[in-house]
Amino acid sequence: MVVRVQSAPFDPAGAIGGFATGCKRVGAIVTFTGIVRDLSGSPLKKMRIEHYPGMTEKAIMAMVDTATQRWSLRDCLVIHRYGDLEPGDTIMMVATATAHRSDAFAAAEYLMDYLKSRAPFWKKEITDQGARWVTAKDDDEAALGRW
Amino acid sequence: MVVRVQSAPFDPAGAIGGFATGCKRVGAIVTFTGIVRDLSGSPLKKMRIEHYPGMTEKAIMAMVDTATQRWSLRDCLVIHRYGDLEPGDTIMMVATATAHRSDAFAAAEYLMDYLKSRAPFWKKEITDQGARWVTAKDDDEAALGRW
Amino acid sequence: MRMIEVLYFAWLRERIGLPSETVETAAETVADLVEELRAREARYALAFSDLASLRVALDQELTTFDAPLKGAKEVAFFPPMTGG
Amino acid sequence: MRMIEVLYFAWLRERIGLPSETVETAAETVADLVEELRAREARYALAFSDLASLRVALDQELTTFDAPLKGAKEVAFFPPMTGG
Repeated sequence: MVVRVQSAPFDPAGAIGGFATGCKRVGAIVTFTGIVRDLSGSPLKKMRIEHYPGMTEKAIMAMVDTATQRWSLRDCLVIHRYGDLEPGDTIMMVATATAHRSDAFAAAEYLMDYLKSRAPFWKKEITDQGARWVTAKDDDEAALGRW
Repeated sequence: MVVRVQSAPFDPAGAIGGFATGCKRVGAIVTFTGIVRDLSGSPLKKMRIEHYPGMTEKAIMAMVDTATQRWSLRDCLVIHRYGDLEPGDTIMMVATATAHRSDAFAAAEYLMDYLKSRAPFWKKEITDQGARWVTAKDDDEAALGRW
Repeated sequence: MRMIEVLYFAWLRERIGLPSETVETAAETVADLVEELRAREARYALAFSDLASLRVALDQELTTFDAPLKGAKEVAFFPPMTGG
Repeated sequence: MRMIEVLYFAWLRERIGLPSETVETAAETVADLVEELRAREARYALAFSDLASLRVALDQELTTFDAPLKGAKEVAFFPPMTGG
């Protein structure tokens, strides 16, 4: 179980390859990769991600522990960046390894839902028109209800 | 949208990297990788996968078309092997790329459920005790009901 | 009477002992064709003894046993699929 | 009276104008501490005008505004998170 919170860019394919190589007696691996894209009307120049050092790692590790128990994870990797990112950059990734496919999917979706709304990150979009904080969506909060 | 049915081994991390590089204006990529593991009591020596050449590619492409419409896929990759595989070998992978994360997850799970029960592959487990055809699970058939 | 290519997969192929054969048939539906095959030899009768455990495709499209053969060139019989 | 480290993130940090400060407080609960902060200056009153749009963590654990401060060393205020 590895959690990395970093400003440095990373190569998701390389991280997935390393993760898969380290997994033994596993039948299913699910990965999610989140990428910066243009959400706003005016073209996005930067996505600035602020976080709460210390709490971020603890909060994510607690989610990973819950997922590990609940879906019998054999292994799990979470990488999340902070700092200034550009459109097309990878923001974060999650990888889950299990015996059965449905567990790998459920654990990855659970982690994504919780990372969205319970990990202390805040996104700010910077365009030619100025900067604005991304507001949390009601949908994202509601998504937690299914777990 | 790429569907590959092949006997040759492939590197899932490399395939994921190539897939991600080719995706433009995408916010979410989900991948599933299926790996041969010991399912039976006696140690598995080989997993032999038979398929129906021609129908396999058509059936998978039809699933990909349905998923593309339903979840607005920007891109999709399916690779499935046939022939003799050993424990630890990658059997198959699915990758979906979308604007929103929930679509990428749903499309990948849909494709997995349909590949399990509607793509013409048949698995045979070969152990020291002999060989046996893997039987389809009621759960796998039931999983189609949710779509 | 007309000719149709018949394919068998997985344990059905093993029980019948061949992967495919060209069959001369007067069958109107898949079920009629199965009856003709069953009547041939014991290994066919055994292989097709439980249709609930079999699936069928006409010209590479999944269908049901009551489907008409019409102009199909290829019919395939096999157990439930185990892909993924 | 005791000392507690107070952290602000995202737009709350921008409105208050600093990322953290050490505060001397007699507050029993998070809500009491918010009242003390609001009373300080207009920018605090403005920043904390709508608690429904804010979240709070005590010693890096999410909690609620009615939580007792007890021996907490660090309290953090921030808007709803937007990770992932």
